[in-house]
Amino acid sequence: MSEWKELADYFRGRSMWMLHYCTGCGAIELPPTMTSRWDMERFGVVPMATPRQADILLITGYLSIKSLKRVVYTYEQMSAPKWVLGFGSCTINGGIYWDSYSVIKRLDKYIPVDLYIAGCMPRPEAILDSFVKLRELIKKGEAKGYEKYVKNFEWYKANQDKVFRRTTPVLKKPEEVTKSA
Amino acid sequence: MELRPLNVSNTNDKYKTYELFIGPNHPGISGNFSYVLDMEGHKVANVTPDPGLLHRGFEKLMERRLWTQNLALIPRICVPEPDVNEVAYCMGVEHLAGIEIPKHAQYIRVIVLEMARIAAFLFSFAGLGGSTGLYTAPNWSIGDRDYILDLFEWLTGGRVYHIYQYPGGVKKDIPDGWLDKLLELLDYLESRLPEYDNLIFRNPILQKRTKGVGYLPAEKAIKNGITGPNLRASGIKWDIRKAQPYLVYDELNFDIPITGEGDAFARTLQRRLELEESIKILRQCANQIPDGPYKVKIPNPFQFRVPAGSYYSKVESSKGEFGYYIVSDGDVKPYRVYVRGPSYSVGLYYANEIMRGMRIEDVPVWIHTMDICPPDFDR
Amino acid sequence: MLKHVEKLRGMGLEANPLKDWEFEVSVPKERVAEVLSYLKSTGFKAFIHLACVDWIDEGEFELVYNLESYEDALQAVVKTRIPRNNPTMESMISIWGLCQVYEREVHEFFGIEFVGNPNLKPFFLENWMDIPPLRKDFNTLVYSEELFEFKEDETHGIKAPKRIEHK
Amino acid sequence: MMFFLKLIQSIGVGALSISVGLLFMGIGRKITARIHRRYGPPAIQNFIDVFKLFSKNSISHGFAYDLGIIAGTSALLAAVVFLPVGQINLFPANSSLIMILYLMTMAYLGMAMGVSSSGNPNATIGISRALTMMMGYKVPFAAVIFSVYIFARTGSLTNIIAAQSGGLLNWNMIRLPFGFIAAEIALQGMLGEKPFDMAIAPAEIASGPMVEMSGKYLGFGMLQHAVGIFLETGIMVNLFMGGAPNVWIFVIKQFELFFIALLVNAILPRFRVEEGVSFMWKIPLLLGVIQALIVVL
Amino acid sequence: MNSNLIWLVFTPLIGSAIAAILYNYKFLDRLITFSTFAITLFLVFGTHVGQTYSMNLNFMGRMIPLSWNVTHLSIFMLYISIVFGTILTFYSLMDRSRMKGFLLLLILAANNWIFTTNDMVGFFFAWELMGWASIVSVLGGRKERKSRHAALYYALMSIGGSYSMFFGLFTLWRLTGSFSISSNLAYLSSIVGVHPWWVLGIVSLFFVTFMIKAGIFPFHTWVPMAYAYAPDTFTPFLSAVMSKYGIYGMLLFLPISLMEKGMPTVFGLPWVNYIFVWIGVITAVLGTVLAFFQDDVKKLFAYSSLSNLGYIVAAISLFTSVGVTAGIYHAFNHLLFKGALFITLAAVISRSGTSKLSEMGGLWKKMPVTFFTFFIGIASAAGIPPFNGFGSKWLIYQSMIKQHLLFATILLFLASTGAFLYLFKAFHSIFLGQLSHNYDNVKEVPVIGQIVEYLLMFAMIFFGIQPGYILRPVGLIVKSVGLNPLAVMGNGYVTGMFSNVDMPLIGWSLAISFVFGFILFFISAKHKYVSQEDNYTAGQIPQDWGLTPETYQFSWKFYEPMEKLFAPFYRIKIDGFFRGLGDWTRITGSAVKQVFVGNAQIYTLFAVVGLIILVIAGWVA
Repeated sequence: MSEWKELADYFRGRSMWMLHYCTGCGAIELPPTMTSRWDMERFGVVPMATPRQADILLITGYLSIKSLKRVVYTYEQMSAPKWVLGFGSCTINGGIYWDSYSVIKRLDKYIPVDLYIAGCMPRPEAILDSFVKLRELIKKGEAKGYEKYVKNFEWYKANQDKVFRRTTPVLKKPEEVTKSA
Repeated sequence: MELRPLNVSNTNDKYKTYELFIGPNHPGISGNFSYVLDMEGHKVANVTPDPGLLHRGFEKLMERRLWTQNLALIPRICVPEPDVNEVAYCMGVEHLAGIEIPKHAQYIRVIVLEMARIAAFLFSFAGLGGSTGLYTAPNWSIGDRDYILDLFEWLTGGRVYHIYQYPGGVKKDIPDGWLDKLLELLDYLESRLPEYDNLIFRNPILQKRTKGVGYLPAEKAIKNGITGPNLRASGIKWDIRKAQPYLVYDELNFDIPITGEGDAFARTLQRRLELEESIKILRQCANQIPDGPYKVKIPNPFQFRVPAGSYYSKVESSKGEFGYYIVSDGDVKPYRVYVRGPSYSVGLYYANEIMRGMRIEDVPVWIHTMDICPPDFDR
Repeated sequence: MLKHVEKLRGMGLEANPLKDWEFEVSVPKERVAEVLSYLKSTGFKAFIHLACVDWIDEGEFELVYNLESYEDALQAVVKTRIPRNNPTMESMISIWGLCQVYEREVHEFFGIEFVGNPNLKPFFLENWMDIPPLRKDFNTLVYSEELFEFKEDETHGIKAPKRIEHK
Repeated sequence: MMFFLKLIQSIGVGALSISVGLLFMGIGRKITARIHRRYGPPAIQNFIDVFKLFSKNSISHGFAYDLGIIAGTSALLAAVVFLPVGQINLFPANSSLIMILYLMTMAYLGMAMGVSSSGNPNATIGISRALTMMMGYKVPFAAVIFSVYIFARTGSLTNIIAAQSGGLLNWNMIRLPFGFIAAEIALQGMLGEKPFDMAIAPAEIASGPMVEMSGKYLGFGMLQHAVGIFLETGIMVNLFMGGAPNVWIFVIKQFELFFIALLVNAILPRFRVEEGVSFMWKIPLLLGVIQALIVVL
Repeated sequence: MNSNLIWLVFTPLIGSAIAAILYNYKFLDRLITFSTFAITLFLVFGTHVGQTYSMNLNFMGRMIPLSWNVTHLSIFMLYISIVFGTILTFYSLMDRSRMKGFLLLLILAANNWIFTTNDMVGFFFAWELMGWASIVSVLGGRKERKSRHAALYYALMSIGGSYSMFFGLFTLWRLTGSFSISSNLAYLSSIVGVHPWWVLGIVSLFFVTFMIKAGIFPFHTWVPMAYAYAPDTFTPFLSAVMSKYGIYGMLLFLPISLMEKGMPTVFGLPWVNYIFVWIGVITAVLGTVLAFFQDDVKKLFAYSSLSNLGYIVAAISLFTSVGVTAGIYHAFNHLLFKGALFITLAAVISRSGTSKLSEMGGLWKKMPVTFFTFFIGIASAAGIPPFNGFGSKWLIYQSMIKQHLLFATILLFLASTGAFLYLFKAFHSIFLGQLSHNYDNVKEVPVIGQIVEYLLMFAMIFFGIQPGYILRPVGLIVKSVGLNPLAVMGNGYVTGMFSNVDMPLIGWSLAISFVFGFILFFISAKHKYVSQEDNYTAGQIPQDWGLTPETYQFSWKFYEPMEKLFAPFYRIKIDGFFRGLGDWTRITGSAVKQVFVGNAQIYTLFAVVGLIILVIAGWVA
């Protein structure tokens, strides 16, 4: 049985279908990665149209709250095994939008991220490198974000709900806030 | 959670219309943006744009940063063509602060702007190719765009976000040999143009798919605040570079081609013709660029106070008029910056009108030929 | 251009040229529609943008309408001020249908009511409950600290959610 | 005994059709990549993809969905055993061309049933387009079938191959040139290559019928496409290129046809659906009718 | 012994009388209808080819000889119609629609009479009885107003047909002095070489009647109205059985070969036959094209019936051995699959309460047996092997290609592909897609209905893979009209002109590949079932947009791009004349309605008018 798993993991690593969801400005580096200059199809990575078909969810940069809600929905529509690549520094700590009221700061509080690509924005080489790294992680059986999500679903859900389902204003007393700034 | 009422079209029969979501996670949309279409059969009955998926609160963040700190922030407003943001912002700041920048720097700015324009045009060909299924077009044009990005990298150190402009000039001078390389690249691009013509513009099926799609008459274009190549494709001869010249555009010799049919094909052709003009401008710049300083000295950023006042500075980008309305109260930070993106009126308002009755096939073609760039209205 | 400025001055308005092709005119709130229709009739057919500035110290919002004339290659900036404690404004959608989206945005970010605009539903923001974010008294840093807890420093491991008490 | 022999042979033909189809798809990706000025994936990429898909979890919208998707592949596999493949001709008495075409319709029906039971309008628009396009290419192909039936005085592929024996000049490709061109254009539509791939247009309807397919369902879809390529090019080889003395030559002939389809695919965008159909009803149908008239008169 | 032919007619009449008395006891009424059908079926078992019977009837002082004669064709038709009728009445035991049993039994009496009679008077009376009984049956539809219009229009067309037949019959009687069909046909055959135009004229008078009954172009206009607004359980009978009366009539007259002398031929066919082939082809294409855009499911299938009858007419008009075999075979197949489809439609409509395609969807979850019956039905109708529709379609193509009828063949292919399109449209809109919450409480049909559905499924598969059971009797018919029957080798083969098809082999091949498909399906990674709301919405959360299943279901204007394609078709307003006629009927009808209120009166009025016309015709004679 484990041989089967290994074999399956080998094939998964060689054929990673990516969901081309332009969540942020990093999406501008994806067309060069996909097309003739860098050609990620060499690695078996193909852009897919819908979450149903995809293995990788590439979060290409910052996520506004509105976007995050859709990303979480999309992520839950993908079927396991699935992986998330956090792309660019915005997914790590909010990047240049660290003080924005609209952009989330840490992606892995809301969905499990298997691999981060640092940089603003990462070059196509970095993206390709991340695919190779992810392949290795899959082969080693270390990229198990989707299992983590199932196991810690409540934690993730609580974090998500805190952002999505507010029923009271975040800043209760605007006067005080103004003074402290 | 707020429940939006369903937009049922004039048929008032919920069985006859159905919802189709174009975006955010859809190959047919450019960027993270969404149109919710009420469809009747294969035709669109009603459109609800759903922006804000890329909203970052730029205008708020800029009020919190120093005048020069903002330079790192603003390129991210329009991703396919970030340099127009930098130039427009710097021009606005310079106008308010009364700084006159040297000729050399002005030429460099024009070179950067025109290169960015070519890159954006190549990107828009890719969009058209992708939306009609001609996948050779994106592969070629984005591949060629990358040569421009290489030159940018050499010049500025960044492939996409250059952060190269600075109030008072540019950050550093042109490296040795860069201009020769630029001329070489222009020759290469020119040699590629016939191939694009054969692949895209002389392709009978592509002509069939784009001719007559999203017809935009001139009065409607003006009324709906449409600018740039889309306006010119409707037959209005309006280009800020000619009409209200900034930088050194009045010293350069170039034409404004007008196609005038106002449909999707004309809009693409318009970009193709303007691409040639941009190559012409770049050649002139590379040959005429005078020697001199590349910047004037400005004070320490922490001391850099811009006199109180307000100014609307605008730049002709590949998508239309890109403007920054900058208000200063004499502090080290801007008091208010308003960004006017060219896609705003097209993507959020005019879409409602034009998409009604449009076939679903034509929707992505329309989106891509209008070159709607969601980040510039989400900000 | 000067003839426009003269004409506007003749209407009893404060108008002054800014640049070769640009002039600004300050209009009281009630006369905005009149001035805009006048300008539209004299060639300023393109509506470029509507911006809002929050002058918190003066207790006023400033609305900036920006128009362009393609025939004469001119730009007109029409400014008006409305009180901050009762921010209502007449909607301009009868002059430019386009104003609908601009006004909707200003309504969302500044909380200005536009009388006559049929659709002022949330636009860019979803489920927003605090004061409109582009007002000067909205503090984005505190807001994001409260909501996103980005300062806590934990490793990639999963930890129990931290409770945040609103002060 | 006979039954088991035929059964094993049929499984062999089925396996051959799947492997050849997947290999063609892989080589096709490579060739397309070269036209795009790319390097392209390895030629066996599609095998990897299919294995991965079958090892991936998936979602389903109910048994109609399962049944439809399985029927899509199975019916094509059931049809492929009746196709003479080189020297392998399992049921020589039973290779009626129209029967094979109608059996293929079962596959379309199954696939269409599966994907539209998911209830996604994107998929349904795709199906609506695919069926409309089917009406486009079936009609010129009918004209071609007419000419071949009259010309060869038989409707069995076995006999049609036999009638073309004796060198290149006896091939229907040479004898019925207009019919061949018409069938070639119809083949482009049957294979679902551009400019007739409006059914799966990703930019418009998010890859159409495939929109809800995940994991093994997509794997079945891929197998169906592979068998479809084999079957459709195989019919063309038997109809116009005189079949083949052995499997290798058969596959090479199939690849020639597929290669032409690929080249056309790479340089053309897709039609609107009614434009595609009216194109089919103009040029190929005209050619087919001219051919039929030549044969009849 | 031979008198059982009389009983074939009288048993249903007696049953009808009893049913009419028990009209108010719904279940008893239906039970009697069913048992009468069953008894009649039993009587048919006792009938054999060559049976004859004759008697004289005293009518207004004139002795009218009535005679019966059982041929291969009539016994074939008797069997298929009565077996189907029995199944249908069994199904309608549980039905709540307003079909009237006594009328159906009247039609049954007429049915048996038409198929067995050998005299024209009997034929005419039976035809009239059948016509009027069916017209009144149509009146009981779900939408009263529309049914009334449909019935009026149908009645008008029927009256036209009756005149035509009456004049033909009368002319023949004047010529020969005999009412016997067989001797009259023999007479016509003998003089066709001498007076071809006379013969043609007389035959065409009859053909108009038959074409009206079968709904052949240009007399097809009543079909969609009557089928759509008839009671749901009557439509199967209307479509499956009653349309075949026209085909039966045509088959009676076709053996009068017009090829003999002096007649020009086209492609080796007498030009009259050639014209009829084209009429068939036009009907087939027209039915298909009109069916694309229907939203009323019964109308859609009405046009589908039209299209199939076009096939049959085109095939039998060739009058070659393959053509006639294919035609009769297709008539049987059409009876089976269209009967099955209309029965499932009756089930769906009675459960969902609507016949609009755009308002249904996703019903497979609620009605799985009906779903499978419908699936096999459309697979048969689309001619997919190994189901029963394939063999006959395949033979029809071959017979057409054999005659080198290029354009007709291409058009038939077009109609066949088009059939697949509209069938799938109906399939999708009813059973697939999103299930509206309105139908959350819909249940499968009761056990009786399910039994019938299983039976029909079995029949469609059985006659698909064992076509020999039908092709043999069809071969006898073909032989009896003087053509060479098609060779039938075993029960599983369909022997065509260009190639053979082994249907069980196809069945095996499909079954085995399905087994492999299922094995692959179950050994590969697991799947989970999700609700229909969990669907790709491009990342948008559907609840935020107030999405409900019916607003995520695409079935309205399903083939919209084709409207553009077929725009030239619609410019030819062939239906305009008939639509005008229909309007005129409606106006007259409403004028009449002001005098006579109610259904029965209108029927009486038309009966009286028809009778008066008949009497006047008698005086003139």
